[in-house]
Amino acid sequence: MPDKTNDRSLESYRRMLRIRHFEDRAEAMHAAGEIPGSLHTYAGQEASGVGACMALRDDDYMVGTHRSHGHPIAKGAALRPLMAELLAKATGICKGKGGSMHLSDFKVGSLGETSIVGSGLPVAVGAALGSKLQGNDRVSLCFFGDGASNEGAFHEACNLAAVWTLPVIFLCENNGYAVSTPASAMVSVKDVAERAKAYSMPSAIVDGQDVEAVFEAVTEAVTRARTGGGPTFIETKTYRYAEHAVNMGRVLLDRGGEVDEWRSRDPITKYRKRLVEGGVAEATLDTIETEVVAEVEDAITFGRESPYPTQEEAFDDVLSERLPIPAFLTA
Amino acid sequence: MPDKTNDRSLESYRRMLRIRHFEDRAEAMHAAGEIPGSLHTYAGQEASGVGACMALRDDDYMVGTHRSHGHPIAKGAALRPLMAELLAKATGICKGKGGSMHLSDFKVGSLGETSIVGSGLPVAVGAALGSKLQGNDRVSLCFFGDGASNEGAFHEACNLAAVWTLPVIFLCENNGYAVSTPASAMVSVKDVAERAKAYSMPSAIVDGQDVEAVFEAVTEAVTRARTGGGPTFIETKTYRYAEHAVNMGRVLLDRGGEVDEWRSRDPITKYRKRLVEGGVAEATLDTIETEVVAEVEDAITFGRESPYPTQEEAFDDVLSERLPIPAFLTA
Amino acid sequence: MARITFLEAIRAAQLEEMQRDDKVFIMGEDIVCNVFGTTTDFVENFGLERVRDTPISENGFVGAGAGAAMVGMRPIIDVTLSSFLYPAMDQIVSIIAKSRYIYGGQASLPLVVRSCMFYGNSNAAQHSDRPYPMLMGVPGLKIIVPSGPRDMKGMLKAAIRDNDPVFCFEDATLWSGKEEVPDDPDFIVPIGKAEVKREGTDVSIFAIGGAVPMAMAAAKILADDGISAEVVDPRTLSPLDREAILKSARKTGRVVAVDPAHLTCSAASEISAIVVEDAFDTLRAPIVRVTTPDTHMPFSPVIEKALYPNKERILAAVRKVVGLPVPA
Amino acid sequence: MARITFLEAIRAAQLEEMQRDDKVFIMGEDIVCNVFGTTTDFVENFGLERVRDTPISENGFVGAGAGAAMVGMRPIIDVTLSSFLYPAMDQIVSIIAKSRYIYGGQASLPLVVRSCMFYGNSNAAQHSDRPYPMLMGVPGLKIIVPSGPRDMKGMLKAAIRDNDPVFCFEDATLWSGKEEVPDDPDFIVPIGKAEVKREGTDVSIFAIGGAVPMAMAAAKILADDGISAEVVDPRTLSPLDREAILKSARKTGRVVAVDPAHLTCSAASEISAIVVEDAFDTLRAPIVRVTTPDTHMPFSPVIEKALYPNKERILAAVRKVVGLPVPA
Ligand SMILES: Cc1ncc(C[n+]2csc(CCOP(=O)(O)OP(=O)(O)O)c2C)c(N)n1
Ligand SMILES: Cc1ncc(C[n+]2csc(CCOP(=O)(O)OP(=O)(O)O)c2C)c(N)n1
Ligand SMILES: [Mg+2]
Ligand SMILES: [Mg+2]
Repeated sequence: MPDKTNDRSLESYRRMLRIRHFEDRAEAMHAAGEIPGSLHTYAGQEASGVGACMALRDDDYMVGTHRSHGHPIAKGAALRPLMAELLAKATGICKGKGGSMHLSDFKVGSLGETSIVGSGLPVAVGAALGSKLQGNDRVSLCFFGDGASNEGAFHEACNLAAVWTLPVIFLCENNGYAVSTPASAMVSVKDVAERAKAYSMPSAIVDGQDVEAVFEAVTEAVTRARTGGGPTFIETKTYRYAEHAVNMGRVLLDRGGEVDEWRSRDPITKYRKRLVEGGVAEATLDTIETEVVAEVEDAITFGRESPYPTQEEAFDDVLSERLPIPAFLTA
Repeated sequence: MPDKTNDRSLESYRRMLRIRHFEDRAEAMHAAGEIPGSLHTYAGQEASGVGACMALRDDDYMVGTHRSHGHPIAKGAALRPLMAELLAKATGICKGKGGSMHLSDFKVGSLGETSIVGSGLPVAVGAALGSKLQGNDRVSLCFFGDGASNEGAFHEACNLAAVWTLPVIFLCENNGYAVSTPASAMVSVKDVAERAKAYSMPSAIVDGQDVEAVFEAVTEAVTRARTGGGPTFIETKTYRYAEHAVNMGRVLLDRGGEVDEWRSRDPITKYRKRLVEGGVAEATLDTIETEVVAEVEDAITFGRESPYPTQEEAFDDVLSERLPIPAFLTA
Repeated sequence: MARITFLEAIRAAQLEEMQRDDKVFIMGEDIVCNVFGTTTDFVENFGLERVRDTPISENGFVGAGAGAAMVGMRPIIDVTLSSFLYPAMDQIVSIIAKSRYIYGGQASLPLVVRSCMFYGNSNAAQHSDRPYPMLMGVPGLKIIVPSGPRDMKGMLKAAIRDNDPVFCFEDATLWSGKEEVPDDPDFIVPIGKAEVKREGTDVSIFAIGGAVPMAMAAAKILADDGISAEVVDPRTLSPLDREAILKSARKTGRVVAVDPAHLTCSAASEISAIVVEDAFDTLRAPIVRVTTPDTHMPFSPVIEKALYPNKERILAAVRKVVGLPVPA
Repeated sequence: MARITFLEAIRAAQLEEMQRDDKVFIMGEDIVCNVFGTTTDFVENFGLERVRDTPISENGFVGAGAGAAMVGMRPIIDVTLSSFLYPAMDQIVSIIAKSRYIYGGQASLPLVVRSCMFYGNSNAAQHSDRPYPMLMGVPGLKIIVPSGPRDMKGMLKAAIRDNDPVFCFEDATLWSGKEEVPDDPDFIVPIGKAEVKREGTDVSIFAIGGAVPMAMAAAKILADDGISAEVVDPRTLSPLDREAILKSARKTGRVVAVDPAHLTCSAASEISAIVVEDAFDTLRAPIVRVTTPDTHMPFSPVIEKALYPNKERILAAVRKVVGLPVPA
């Protein structure tokens, strides 16, 4: 393994681990009542997010979904502001106003995880249009789910990107379900990637549990996009281990042995094995894990010690100037 | 030609002529200031509408667009209420409340010509769902344009029809343009019918100037739909001779020799030739034309002699009971 | 009579109407798995044709509901949360509201769109909408916002039987509240009629949805202070029961309008405008609106909760209009 | 100074701002062919990248405008007619209005959505909307409704320079009206400021968009009758200039609010509610709203025209609030 690849491999491993540990802790904190609202975990899908984002430059754009923890971490976001956000603190990446469904770090090109299904797709296309109009070579990648591919916004975004030859990568994370409904019942094609044909768009289907495979497919798409070749559609076949969101036991379908089967192909375990087989020392990987655990704990401490937003901050960021505070709150 | 076919042929010819004469007169009346509002003519596309509707039963459903004159006539609507509608009269098919973009005769299964691009597609799917739930075998056909295939509503409707195996025929009338923009610039596939693949839907591309070809393709789709085989996508390649709508000279692009070329394949002239070659007497066809002309003139007279709606009628049909008339109108 | 929750009332209304009329069916995202508990045992009772999961295609399936209604069905369309109505807005305004009119009465759209207003739960701006005022200015729609299990059941049943499109906004803050609700399968609460939930003489509090219990609680406290507050629940926001609103306003001469929606162009604004237009002569004080201010709903619970109407704000508003000092 | 039409004012504003700032671009359906005349010679001046035809995908290209704005562009998004905003409502409410907030200020959305209100022309219910009140209750959006060429140019330029999303509703009944408009490329009419279009002492007429010239004409006639009417054009509907509204209402004590939108939850309702809430003590008469009633717009011109506000209805409303007999 050449050095560059090795760096990338270790960084991929680190980012996947970051997501996993970050979410494991977040789930526990949610169960303990420390984190309010809903929580949609990404566990099982880490290779998809990380493989894709590792193929992007730091200044490339990325847009995501309600399942919002994995994407910004994959894009390189620092953990402290993300954890502080989950804890609803003023130091959160969204100042405590976005929460679990909206972790987005604009500094690393993470332009918004939006919780209205499908709504990120036009935004990603617009960011790519911005690149084109500004004459730079930044590309724009949009994550979305199998369920989202049934929204009108998906269709309009794909067609726009295609007719305008925009540098967009449509990355469909097909985890087999939208809340309780299987993709097989709701999406009228076997592979969502079939839909690329409706836009004359090149497409690829990759094993979403294999971070290298995702990286390679996205790298090809990025090259195409950066050199004026227009959009690409990539479908990663992946899986979420947990229910749709925490406390949605009612819709935790009996997925039979499916969960176990997917767990046996866990992207992190698999990749660790591969790295070790490729000659990376176990100790190196252990060190990374130790560092990640420390990083997550540090983020938790930071979040816990941070202040909550003040009531006035509810009136900030509606427009570019703070709104007047209503009398009933100042009395 | 067997008798049945012959009946159908003559009826096809009659309906195409009805549309042509109806619109020629309507255009003149609009120019003379007799018809208010906008007017989107269907001239050039008659074979598409008539071929499709002749494949339907009277009790099948049909939904259309802003280019609304051709479809209901093709489906068998009487001309008097249609012309009275254009003339904004109380005897109009929509009581003078819909106008040129909304000629729809529910009696013949014409369930609405809707002028918001793409908005008829979900409605047609819903009508088909109604058939399925009621256990009858009525099918539902939806006309829409090349431009409409870029709306999110199109995508959602197609997927719904596919996953629910509904008796729907998606009939895309590709006339090459959406107002001023060519389909080649705005639709990201060469043939709109390519998009059927995104829904695992069988599809066909037919010469929209050939009423028999359209009839055959739609007949196959109707059989599939009626027997539980689900939706079909049909694209008719057709052309509108006129500008997008009357008085839109500004957007009458220089379409070069295109118009002449298409006129040379005029669906009515072509079909007349074919019928004559097939043994139909010229006199028979002349009689039909004379009858159609008389029918159109009768409709005009009816419309002209009909009363306008009263002011109170503006408050009818908002809900199933008439709204109270505001004081400023009763004073 | 049985003491049931708001959610159970929804289920009961749907169940009874689906049993009564086989033209009624229900569709929406994750209906089959019964996320909120309003379709418990429905699949067993009615099968997967009439209890229908949809893809995530709000515009598509709301429009399909319209089409099905036009051919004689009576769909209940469940749009899980009110924030998901926006993708369907075109079918709502252009098709559902306008089809009967634009086709001169040829089309009938007997359908119900149910949608829950899920706010106050740290679900942030994209999931916390209360958008009924948006639809109040759209002719052709009826809009109901029931404030308790009894009205919920009776009005939803009325909505399902109604021949016009009815939007039913369900305030999730009321979900677990219980009330005695008639079992009579023909128990109906008519659409278009406000209800005086408590009689009073000094001030009229018009309250909507989740604000009704707050207004009732405030009225109780005010009674101890010697202020007789009338609490009126419009229940139907479109068409508004103007007569009932004006009657109460004329009786008390003082009005407070409480509305969980945003201030501007709210139902509270409309009620205020109606009163000052048609009951000015009897009006003795400014009309005070108690609403959610025009900001988005933040995730952080420490700053979200105080934004909505609450009992204290209602008390302050009443004290203001009756001329009592408002404690700081 | 040049005497130009409303449409020419739109063109001039766009032209000047696109010349000034290469981050500004325009997109929409049939922009290149210049249907209404607001982009004459734009392709020649700016090329097809910055003057961009879109597919018929309102939600898609409105959202693409949002994305482009987030990465530093300043799009002008032309949504031909206001009735075509509904398909884009999800991107408008969930993305454009909420992104700055939900991401804690990380996102900036300096964009303009222009949309024409094309009513009174026999284009029937699906093409005649005036839906600005729908958006007035959505925090995070600015809304302008200019009433003449001068304001149109000055406010559109202000909108393009604004760092927040601005919705510009253009009343097509004003299209051909002419006015002297400054040529100065830095002529700006600030967003958020109402204008007293005519001073008066007896009654305040608040008028919006196409209603402003009617209100001016009415005021002239009223002057002959000895009634001094003040005409106030809010111009910006979000945020409303509360101070200016209250100032005029307090001065005259009598208010008529004229609004081409439907009655219920209209801007007129909001103005009325503001006045009765905060200027009650000076109010001497009911506040009368002159709006379009809550019915759809019919195609037939013989019944469409009378539904909108007009001079006669304004005169009748003023006579009512000043206590003169209203002629039958
Ligand atoms: C417009 C809209 N409709 C419905 C929802 C509720 N909802 C949230 S996530 C979700 C499922 C999304 O499925 P998919 O796109 O496959 O993403 P996944 O959750 O599997 O990652 C649904 C229906 C929503 N947030 N937005
Ligand atoms: C949602 C919406 N957007 C835009 C328009 C304006 N408009 C009317 S017809 C039309 C073009 C439609 O093109 P196509 O679907 O190809 O139908 P055609 O006119 O060619 O029959 C447009 C853009 C509209 N009516 N509705
Ligand atoms: Mg999924
Ligand atoms: Mg076309």
